[in-house]
Amino acid sequence: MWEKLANIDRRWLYALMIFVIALALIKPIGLAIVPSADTQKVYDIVEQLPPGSIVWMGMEFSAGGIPELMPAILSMIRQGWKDGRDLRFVCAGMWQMAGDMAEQAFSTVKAEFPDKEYGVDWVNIGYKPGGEVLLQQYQNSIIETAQGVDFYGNDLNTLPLMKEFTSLKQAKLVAIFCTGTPGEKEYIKHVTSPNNIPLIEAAISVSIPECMPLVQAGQIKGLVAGMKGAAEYEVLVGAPGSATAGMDAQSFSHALIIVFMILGNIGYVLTKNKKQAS
Amino acid sequence: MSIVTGYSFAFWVEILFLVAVIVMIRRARGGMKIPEIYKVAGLEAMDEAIGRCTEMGKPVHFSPGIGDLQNAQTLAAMSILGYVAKQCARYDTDLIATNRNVIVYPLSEEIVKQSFAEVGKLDNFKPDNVRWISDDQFAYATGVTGIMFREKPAANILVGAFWAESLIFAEVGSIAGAIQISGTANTHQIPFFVAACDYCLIGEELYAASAYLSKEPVLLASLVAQDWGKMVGVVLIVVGTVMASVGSNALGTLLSK
Amino acid sequence: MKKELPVAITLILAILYVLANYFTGVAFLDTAKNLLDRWYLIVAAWAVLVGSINLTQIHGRRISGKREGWIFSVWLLICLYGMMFFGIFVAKNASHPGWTFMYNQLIAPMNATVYSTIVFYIGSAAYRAFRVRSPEASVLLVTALIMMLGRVPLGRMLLGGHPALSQMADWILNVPNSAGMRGIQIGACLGGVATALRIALGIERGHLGGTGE
Amino acid sequence: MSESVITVGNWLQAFFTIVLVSAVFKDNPLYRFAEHTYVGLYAGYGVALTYFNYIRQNVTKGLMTDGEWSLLIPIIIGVLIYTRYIKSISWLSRYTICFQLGIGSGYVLAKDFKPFFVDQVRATFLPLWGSGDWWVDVSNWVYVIGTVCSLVYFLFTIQKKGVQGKVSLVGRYTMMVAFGAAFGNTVMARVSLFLGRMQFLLGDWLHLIK
Repeated sequence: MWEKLANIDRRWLYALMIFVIALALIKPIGLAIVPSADTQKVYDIVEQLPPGSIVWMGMEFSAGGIPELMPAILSMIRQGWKDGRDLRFVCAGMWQMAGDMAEQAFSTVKAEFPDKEYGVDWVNIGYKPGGEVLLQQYQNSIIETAQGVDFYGNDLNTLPLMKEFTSLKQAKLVAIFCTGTPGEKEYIKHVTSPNNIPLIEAAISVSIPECMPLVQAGQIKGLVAGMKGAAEYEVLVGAPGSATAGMDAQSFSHALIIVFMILGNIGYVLTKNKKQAS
Repeated sequence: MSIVTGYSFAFWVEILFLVAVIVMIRRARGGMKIPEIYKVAGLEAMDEAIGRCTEMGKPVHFSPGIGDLQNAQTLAAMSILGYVAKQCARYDTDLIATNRNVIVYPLSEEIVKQSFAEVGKLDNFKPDNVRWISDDQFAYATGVTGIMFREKPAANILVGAFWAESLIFAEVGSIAGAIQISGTANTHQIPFFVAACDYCLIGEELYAASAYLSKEPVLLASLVAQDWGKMVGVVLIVVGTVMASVGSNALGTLLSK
Repeated sequence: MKKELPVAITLILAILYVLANYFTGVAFLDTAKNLLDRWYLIVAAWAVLVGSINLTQIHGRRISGKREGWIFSVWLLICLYGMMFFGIFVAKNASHPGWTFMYNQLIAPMNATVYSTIVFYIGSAAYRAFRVRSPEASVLLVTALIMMLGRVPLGRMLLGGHPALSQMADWILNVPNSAGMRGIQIGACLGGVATALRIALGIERGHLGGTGE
Repeated sequence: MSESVITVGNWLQAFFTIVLVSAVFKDNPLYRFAEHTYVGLYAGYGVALTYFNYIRQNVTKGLMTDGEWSLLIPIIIGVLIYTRYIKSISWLSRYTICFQLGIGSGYVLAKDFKPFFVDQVRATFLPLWGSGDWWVDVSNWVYVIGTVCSLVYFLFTIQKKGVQGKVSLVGRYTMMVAFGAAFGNTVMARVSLFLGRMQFLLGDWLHLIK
């Protein structure tokens, strides 16, 4: 009997893992999520911007970063647009899928804010080749650097927002969403430190340890740390979404592994005692 | 001509260290007595694992990780491969060596072939057993998974630079019932090897392996120099910490010169 | 020509590379460094077919010997050469829609899926390995438990809203974990440097092999 | 992309996702099919991508347009690797390997020592008293002792007896704490990855979640 607990077929664990994760995604119960100081700072910074401010969004990631970063982007747009705060967003990126990511984010949130209009409330410049050199050039002229067109092929000169926003230096806030290099270090070096623009970031969990020194040094003003941070952000904005559901899945799967570890140890100890007794 | 700012201290200390290695190697060639080296459990088990494969008539699987030749761990893995190949050749056991990098693959083939030749068994060398699987990390992992499932090696030797695929290799190997010996200096992956393998060479033990296995005085001598390096590290830390505690950052400044 | 010259080349390149990285202000060394960095990649790029040739040899022999599963080998070679020729002669660049479809709908998701299967293996490894077998294994077990609980809302819930577990997890990660990893890192660095030196000096030379002589 | 292309793409993704995950339960012919597809496709993809980014660039831009003849040197060194298929001149392939080994070992010698030895040592210079916060002092003691002991653990030429044995035992335990912590900490990142795939299956493919 006890030997069994110490040697449960690993496939039970695997099957249960799929089951609990699917269940948590389909029917999230919303375990209490308490925002950490870093996420709260991101929320406060966005909250304190005067209505109508222009925010630069750097989409520095590819499809693999979606589960952890997309919820943070959605929350930020929602926060910027709710209660007539009317922040305006300009998105671009050094990563090839930057345009697709921005498109995915705005097409999702747009459904909740029918009066928001492309070209007036947001612009998606998309990916442009050139790496970190781009960040320098965007400060001289955005339209020239982007070779005149946005992600969809529209002439940038025809978009009202771009008439007002000609240089990256005019941004009131830079918000970036990163999975690696190029990412925060390039922005700090070329954009936010020289021009004294506040920088906030959402990063995947794996790169958090690397970001922490930059946060401590004040180079990053606020950090949404991985899926956990994204879930906290969703809670702050009052729109629980995939990260909140994801955190339930995280809790469940962690609990499942812990239960198996405990069962294994019970089995191990009892089997050992029995052997010693006999 | 000047040293890049912030690198002077590092440069001179490294030069001292390299000179120490060379001096020790020369003295070893001249017949100096080498102190006894402590037993590294994973290395002691290497022969046992290969022996088990021989008894069971099953192959050994060897992976040098996914790093390229700019990674010192790959270089260390190559010298361990030489030893494993020789043992396999001696006992007529098949050795499946899989690779990810297109430059590391011909190098591994060369080393395996050379080892078979050295023990006079070149005819037993099977070119099909040194394989390039894929340069994509996870395609490589699926390929190794397939080998574990279908060719059922009784020993799984994973030494070199590993990233996230480490746990796939080690768990699939454990499911296949292989004795597993792993080793890496990628600190983020050591925990998974420690948990999932029978033996794990931690960090520097990986580099000590070729010396330990070959018992060649020249290689053992360089371990002696490495020990001096670590002692210097310990002394620096102790002095630097005491100085920091009394409020002086002089040593820290020196190190960042 | 056969052995000594390659060893000499290895040593010269290594020395040049070290000097170019440590010293500044010499135009020749700067040029050399940039050139060598670039050449390293170009050399590897032109050797790229070695992998496909090996796959073709191994799977070709499986097919001609009609070995078990040879039909899979046929399929692998179709995929390999199909993708290669499609890329080079039809798509001609990485922005071709057919090419991006193959990447986004097949290769990238397969990569992500295999990567994600680690979640299962991390679970079964934890179950199997983290037992109170020895004091050492118990230490592993306890720290892993604290970490896993401290990282998710569950840990806070278990303590009735108190953040002790998550604080403990942060401390373990930043102090003992970081200290242990640093000790390993310092030792491994010395080992790596010494290994590189032996290779550069030609003391370890298994790679020179015996073929062709 | 048209609707039908997206649908085909989603079904292909779903198929391969399920099949590749199935291997964790048991090897099966479908997994074997997926494995060979993945390996085959990626090999072809890698060659074509290298062709786009290097081989074609080197020839059309580097050699023909810019007349940068020095490029011939790495090209020839790279191509020499193929001599390994011709027995009489196979020794020439050593030049490719030795070239890569030269730069590779040079890279380790030039780039590893400062960040992984000197900087790590320097970052351990932590004040052991007088910070004003007793908890910070305790943490610094733990940090310094942990680092020193795990370093001592790796001394190869001194037998682990007496004081040295005790010190390296402390080192060994510090490392075990480190491993347990790193292991537990990674679970979250790995679950996130699988969540991504599940969100695809349940959302984009089956439309069970938003």
